[in-house]
Amino acid sequence: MQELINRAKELLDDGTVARVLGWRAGDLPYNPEPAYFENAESLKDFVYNGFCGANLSKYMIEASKLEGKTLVCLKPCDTYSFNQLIKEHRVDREKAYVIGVGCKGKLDIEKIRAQGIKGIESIEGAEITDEAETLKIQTIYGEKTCAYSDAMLERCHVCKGKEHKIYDEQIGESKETKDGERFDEVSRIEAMAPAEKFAFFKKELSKCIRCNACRNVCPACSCRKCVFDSNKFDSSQKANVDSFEEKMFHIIRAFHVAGRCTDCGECSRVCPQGIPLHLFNRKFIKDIDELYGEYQAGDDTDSKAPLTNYTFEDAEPSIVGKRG
Amino acid sequence: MSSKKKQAELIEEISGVNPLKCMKCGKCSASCPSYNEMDIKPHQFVSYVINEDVESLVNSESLWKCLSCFACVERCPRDVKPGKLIDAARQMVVRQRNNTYLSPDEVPELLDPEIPQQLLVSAYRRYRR
Amino acid sequence: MYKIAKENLSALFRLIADSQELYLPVKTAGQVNFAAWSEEAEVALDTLKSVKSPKDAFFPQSEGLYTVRREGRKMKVEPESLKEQDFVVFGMKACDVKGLEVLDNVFLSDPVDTFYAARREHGTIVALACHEPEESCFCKVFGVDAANPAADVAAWMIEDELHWKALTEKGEALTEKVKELLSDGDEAAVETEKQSIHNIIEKLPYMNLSLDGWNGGALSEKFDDKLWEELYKPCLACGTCTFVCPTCQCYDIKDYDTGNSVSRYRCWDSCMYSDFTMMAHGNNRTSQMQRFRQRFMHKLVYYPANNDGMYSCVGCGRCVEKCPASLNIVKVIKAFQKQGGEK
Amino acid sequence: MSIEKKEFRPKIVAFCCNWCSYAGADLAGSSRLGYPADVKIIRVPCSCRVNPMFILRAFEKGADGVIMCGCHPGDCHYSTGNFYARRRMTLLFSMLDYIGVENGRTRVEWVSAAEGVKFSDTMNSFVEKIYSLGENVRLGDLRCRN
Amino acid sequence: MQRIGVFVCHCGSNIAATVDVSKVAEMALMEPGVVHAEDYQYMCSEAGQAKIADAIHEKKLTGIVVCSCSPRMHEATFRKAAERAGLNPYMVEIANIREHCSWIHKDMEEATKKAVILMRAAVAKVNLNTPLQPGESRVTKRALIIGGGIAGIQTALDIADAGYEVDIVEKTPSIGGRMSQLDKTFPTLDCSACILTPKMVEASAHEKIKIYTYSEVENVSGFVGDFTVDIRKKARSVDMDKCTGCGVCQEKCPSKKAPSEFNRGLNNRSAIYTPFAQAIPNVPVIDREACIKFKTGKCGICSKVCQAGAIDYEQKDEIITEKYGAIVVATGFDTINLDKYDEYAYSQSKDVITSLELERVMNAAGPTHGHLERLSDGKAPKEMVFIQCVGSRCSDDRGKPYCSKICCMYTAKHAMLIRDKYPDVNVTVFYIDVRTPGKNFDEFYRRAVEQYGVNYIKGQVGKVIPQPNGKLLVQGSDLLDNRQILKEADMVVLATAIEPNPDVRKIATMLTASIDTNNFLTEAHAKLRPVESPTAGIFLSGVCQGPKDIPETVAQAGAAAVKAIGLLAKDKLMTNPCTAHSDELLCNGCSTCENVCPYGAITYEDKEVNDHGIREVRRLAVVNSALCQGCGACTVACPSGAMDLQGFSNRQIIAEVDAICR
Repeated sequence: MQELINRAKELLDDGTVARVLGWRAGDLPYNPEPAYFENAESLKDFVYNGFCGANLSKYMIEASKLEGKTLVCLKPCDTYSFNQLIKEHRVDREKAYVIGVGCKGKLDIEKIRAQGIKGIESIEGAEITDEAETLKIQTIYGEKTCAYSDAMLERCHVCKGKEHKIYDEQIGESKETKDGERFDEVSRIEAMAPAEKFAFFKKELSKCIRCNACRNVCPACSCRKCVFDSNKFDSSQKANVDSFEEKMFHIIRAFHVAGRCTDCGECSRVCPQGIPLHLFNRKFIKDIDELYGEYQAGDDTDSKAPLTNYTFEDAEPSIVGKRG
Repeated sequence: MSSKKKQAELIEEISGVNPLKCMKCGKCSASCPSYNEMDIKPHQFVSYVINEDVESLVNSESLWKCLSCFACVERCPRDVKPGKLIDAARQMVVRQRNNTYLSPDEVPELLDPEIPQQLLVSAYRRYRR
Repeated sequence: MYKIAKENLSALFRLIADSQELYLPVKTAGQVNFAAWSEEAEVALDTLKSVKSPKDAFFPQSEGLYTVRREGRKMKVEPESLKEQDFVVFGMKACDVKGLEVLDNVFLSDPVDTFYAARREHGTIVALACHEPEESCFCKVFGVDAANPAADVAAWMIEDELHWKALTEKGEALTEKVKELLSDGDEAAVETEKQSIHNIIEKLPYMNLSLDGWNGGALSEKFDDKLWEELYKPCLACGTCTFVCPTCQCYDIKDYDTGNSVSRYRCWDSCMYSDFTMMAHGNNRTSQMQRFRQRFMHKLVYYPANNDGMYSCVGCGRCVEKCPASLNIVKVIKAFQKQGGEK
Repeated sequence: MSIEKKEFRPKIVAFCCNWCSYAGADLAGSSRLGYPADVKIIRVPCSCRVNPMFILRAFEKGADGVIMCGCHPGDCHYSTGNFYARRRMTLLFSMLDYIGVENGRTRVEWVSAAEGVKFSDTMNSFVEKIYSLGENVRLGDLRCRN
Repeated sequence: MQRIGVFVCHCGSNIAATVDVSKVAEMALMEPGVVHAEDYQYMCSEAGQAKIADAIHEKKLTGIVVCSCSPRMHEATFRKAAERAGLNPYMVEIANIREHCSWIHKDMEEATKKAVILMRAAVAKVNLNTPLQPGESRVTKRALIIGGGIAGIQTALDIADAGYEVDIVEKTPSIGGRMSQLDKTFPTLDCSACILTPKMVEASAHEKIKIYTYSEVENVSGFVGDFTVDIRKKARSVDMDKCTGCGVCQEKCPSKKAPSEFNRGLNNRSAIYTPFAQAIPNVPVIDREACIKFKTGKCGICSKVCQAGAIDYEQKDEIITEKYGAIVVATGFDTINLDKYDEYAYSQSKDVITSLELERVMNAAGPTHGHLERLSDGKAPKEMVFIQCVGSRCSDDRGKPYCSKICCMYTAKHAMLIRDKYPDVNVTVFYIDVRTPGKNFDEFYRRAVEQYGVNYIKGQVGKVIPQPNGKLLVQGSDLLDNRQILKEADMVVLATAIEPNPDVRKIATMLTASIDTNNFLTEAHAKLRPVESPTAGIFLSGVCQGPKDIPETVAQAGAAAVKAIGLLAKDKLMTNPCTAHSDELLCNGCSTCENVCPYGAITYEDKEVNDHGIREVRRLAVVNSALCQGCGACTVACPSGAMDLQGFSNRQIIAEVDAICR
């Protein structure tokens, strides 16, 4: 982290960048917030640790409008989103100085809480340079421990890899955290009977409070005004009525980002109700891979997206019933 | 449904051929090595099936004269495959004869140097699946 | 003072639910929220904070107001009926109860919101003291005593027994109804529990949060502060903070065309949303900074200005836990405090 | 809940492209090839005009089945429209199937202007399927039931 | 709020017999916005239209719903009627209660119910209709003809004679096409060159016609009336202005081993060549693949012998960009590849030839100087066999499913000519059917049989077996005699199926003209618009649209010309107003819509917008409404809903959905 701060200072000092987009230490051990730093002095609050899960690429939409370059810290998975935003002309590559930062898996405070750990005062082992496999957590109810990997976000267990897809320079080592297959859960649901599938999603989606956090955090949901906020489709409902609205919203949202979603997992990370929203996006990714050939959004900035492409021999929609 | 119609449909089912696709070009008869031995010529097979006269086809010389060389099948421009039709008629007879199929192990014993090479090749083609 | 053994709680719930609706913390797909009790429901009384606050029980996230039907070429308006049955909300925390006080000030003052009033009238609250408060809690800062919930019935979970004390007439009535299941409680044990809770509260990290300078009179000083320009930046403009908050009371009114009729309903709105208070001429808050500022100014300045200095934050800490960008009211207060210190 | 049992008459929306399928439906009409009156056709310029929002909207408002018809792939009046539509619908239907909505409620069929028979056959078989599935309870909005 | 009038047509009894039309009208009055409803016997009649006009005036209608037959039938009629009455034509919607209702349902109650719902959907849509104005686009008064065969030449001449400029782009070094390769033409047996050459000369001399030979269309953009076309003029290596066409270069060229395309590879030509003597332009090209100078750098003989100094080895391909108002496709045909028909021994014997090759053999300028001889040994044949339908009428993947149409006639022609010139040669034709619908066609065929003694045998040939003695054993069957035939022949001629020029797929893609499964260009309507492509401004001439003979080709060429002239004669075109439109305040500038637009109608511009007080420069999608054809692909691709289609807007379609589902 110190290396990152030093480099940021250098780049601020020599005028290469006008600001740094990173994370500011929070007032609790686990709540750093995305923040801009405009001078060397302010960087004293800069932090980069296991709780810096936020994908900063979406902030670059606004940062691209500012004067001068913005240094942005992107984890390997964030770089896919950044590429995708370049492809869609939503960020300006020239306005960004990308530092690919290392990552050893990001932590999910909810997973720590789920283990009954509460009253947290401090957490040791979340530092990015730490080799620690275990988090030591001091609470008002005594000291607790938690394996690092047990506290990791779901997305890190199916990590796309350590490679930064785009960067100006790289700082820090990354660690292999993948220990699961990302389509396993989707396959499990696919194998369910229709009634069971329906019950599963009904239960999950009935929790939705329409807070729009999933949409607002999503780097693919970069619309200035979402269709669900405009009256273009006469769809501007924002009530949760536990009947249709949530399904409509989540299906359409997943559809709108289909072929554009890089599977960065932010939607699931931010959902206050812990709805596994990535299951929608991954279903589309899995279908696209299976039907139209493997495609990873954000791998590059110029490939044709699956939904703006076609072949004469594409599968017919009836394949859905035939696959079983 | 009359038994005649049933038989004709059975032929179509076994052979997988739609006899109505035939445009009566005669290329099958032109290709057939057994043409002169046959009483019903390959291009006529189709009309026998269409006219639901499978009986005559079954009782014909042609039924056993066809070598299953499949020249007609290969060359038929309309995908009608008269060879498959006659083969289907033959299968019908075989099925009626109480499932007396030839098992593969019995084949070597039955081989006879006199058997025309073409028949052997045809047999392999016929039974390759 | 009564008590009931933990293993008899289901019998208690069954008994209450026999005659009225019962809402309590229920775990669904891994998350705890207030929901109607049923035999199958996984009741989660141990959970300190439900994701959404229980204000839902009195001010639902969406509720019908009236329905308009066409009869030939005429219109017929059918108003939604008000709540007529009694119901019990079980397991609210002191902060949530205080949150209702904030809502009362809004909805029960003139003009009275009849939907809300009817629910308040028919609702009986059994509040549970917070056995183990957590680091995100700061209710004490707003004068809430987590050990002493001020509801119809106050309850304490002490080891394997729930202690029960009716505080109001409604509470007494409910107690009467379920008396058969209750036995005499242990005042001393409750006092010990309260003391232990107070001890924990003193150790919480936010205990020393100072509200100096935040009051109804601070309007222009705070409104014009440059600090907002910095603070709002990580905000995603989602509605998480408002929708989990026990005191947020803004709603939107919308129409839903069912094909056969038009239902007018209201649903929670969030000041973080771009269409918040959208009017025919447009919106008077055009930037996210303005909307962000609105939320905190409302809680800490505008509301106190209109309600005798009462803040519309109760320190439940839900926003601290749930904000996707790790922003929250505490950080805002601290940022101003720090700036004040540096000046 | 009222217990009175009404005969189930499904609501079926058919999106037909102007150039092929709508004309195919016209041909079915002029050839007097019947299909159940439960089917109502909406004319769109091309199958690629059919937004998934329309399909979900139909279900929301109480449709029991939605079918989309377009020109055969390769014959699109706009040359490529139905190729995009094909991918969109495949993914959408797959998603609906994934969340447990009966797959038979959605269908895409390519019907040319000359295929009046196919149009009527398609509608007959689709309606039959919807009858066998019964009322759409999984996707409809409860508010639309009264 | 609209003021909508609903007009329910009885269509005699076509609708009224199954739909209670007065009930539909009565129910219409219940719908929001409807201020007038009536039913009438024939809404499309003059009296019916007058009723609409009266109601527009009296009730001050702003929108019209006609419940009648398919909009494909009378939408235009009612729109015009509304327009005459002063209403914007796009405020009219049709509820199709005939084809989609009365004609397919029997039960009156059920059909009436459905008609009411269809009416409601149309009313719901009209409530959201807005008046639309067609745009105007100008017409470039020049036509492009792709292909310089007889079809292209005839179309060019007809258009040019009407006074418009025409450019012909021809891929080969000379115009003339397939017809220039033919020896005689049926059924009159005229010499093909004698009737074609004057046309070629006329075209080349015409002041309005410009010919680009050895050139190809590289790129097409734009739309009806205003196409922009890039033409690649391939390097000829000969300066067309200097060359006198003396031919010395071709004589002296030492490289004479390149197969002659014109003679179907039956003999060779020099590396610098004109395809045939009457070529237009009479300027040779250097085949750089075959030229020694280009291959080794040494030689340069042609340059030395050229008195005019026309040889230019440095010449490069040149791209010419030109504007056109109309484009005529006349890309013609080729014979199919016979690799898959090994039973006819085409690849095994030089004496098995295609009919087109026989044309060259019979031609005085051909490889045998017009003598009928075997290409293997030069001997005169005694027995000739013609096999019909080689690759035509095939339902498998070896051939073509269609009838090539011209083979029966040209085979009769060949048989006749051979019997006439070489009476001692026996000619046998194996046929499946002899198809001779055409003026004097059957008479022509009968002459071959009756007068010239050509032996016609009904029955396809199964196999042609080359014999060790050089003869060809033809195994066929005579279906009428029910006997198999084994016939020794000296030459076998295959009536090979024809297929559209393989380049046509590429060209069709550039033009966004649709193409069928056999690569024939699709006409806008099989019966009523046979020479127009569904893509506006593209016309079809000759075999690119379907098999045809010369007279038919010339007739269609003229028809295509007339259609093109009809377009060029206009100064301005009205454009379809039902085009896509982007809402500037919602557009993200993400380019998704651009990626799915088949017409290249969407571009991006940096524009300043005022978004509720926020002024900023944004990258925004801009639709060129003249290019947009209104398919709507972009509207669905657009995630924010910024892109919408006028006349079929999101809200309109949703209103229809709602109306149907309620």
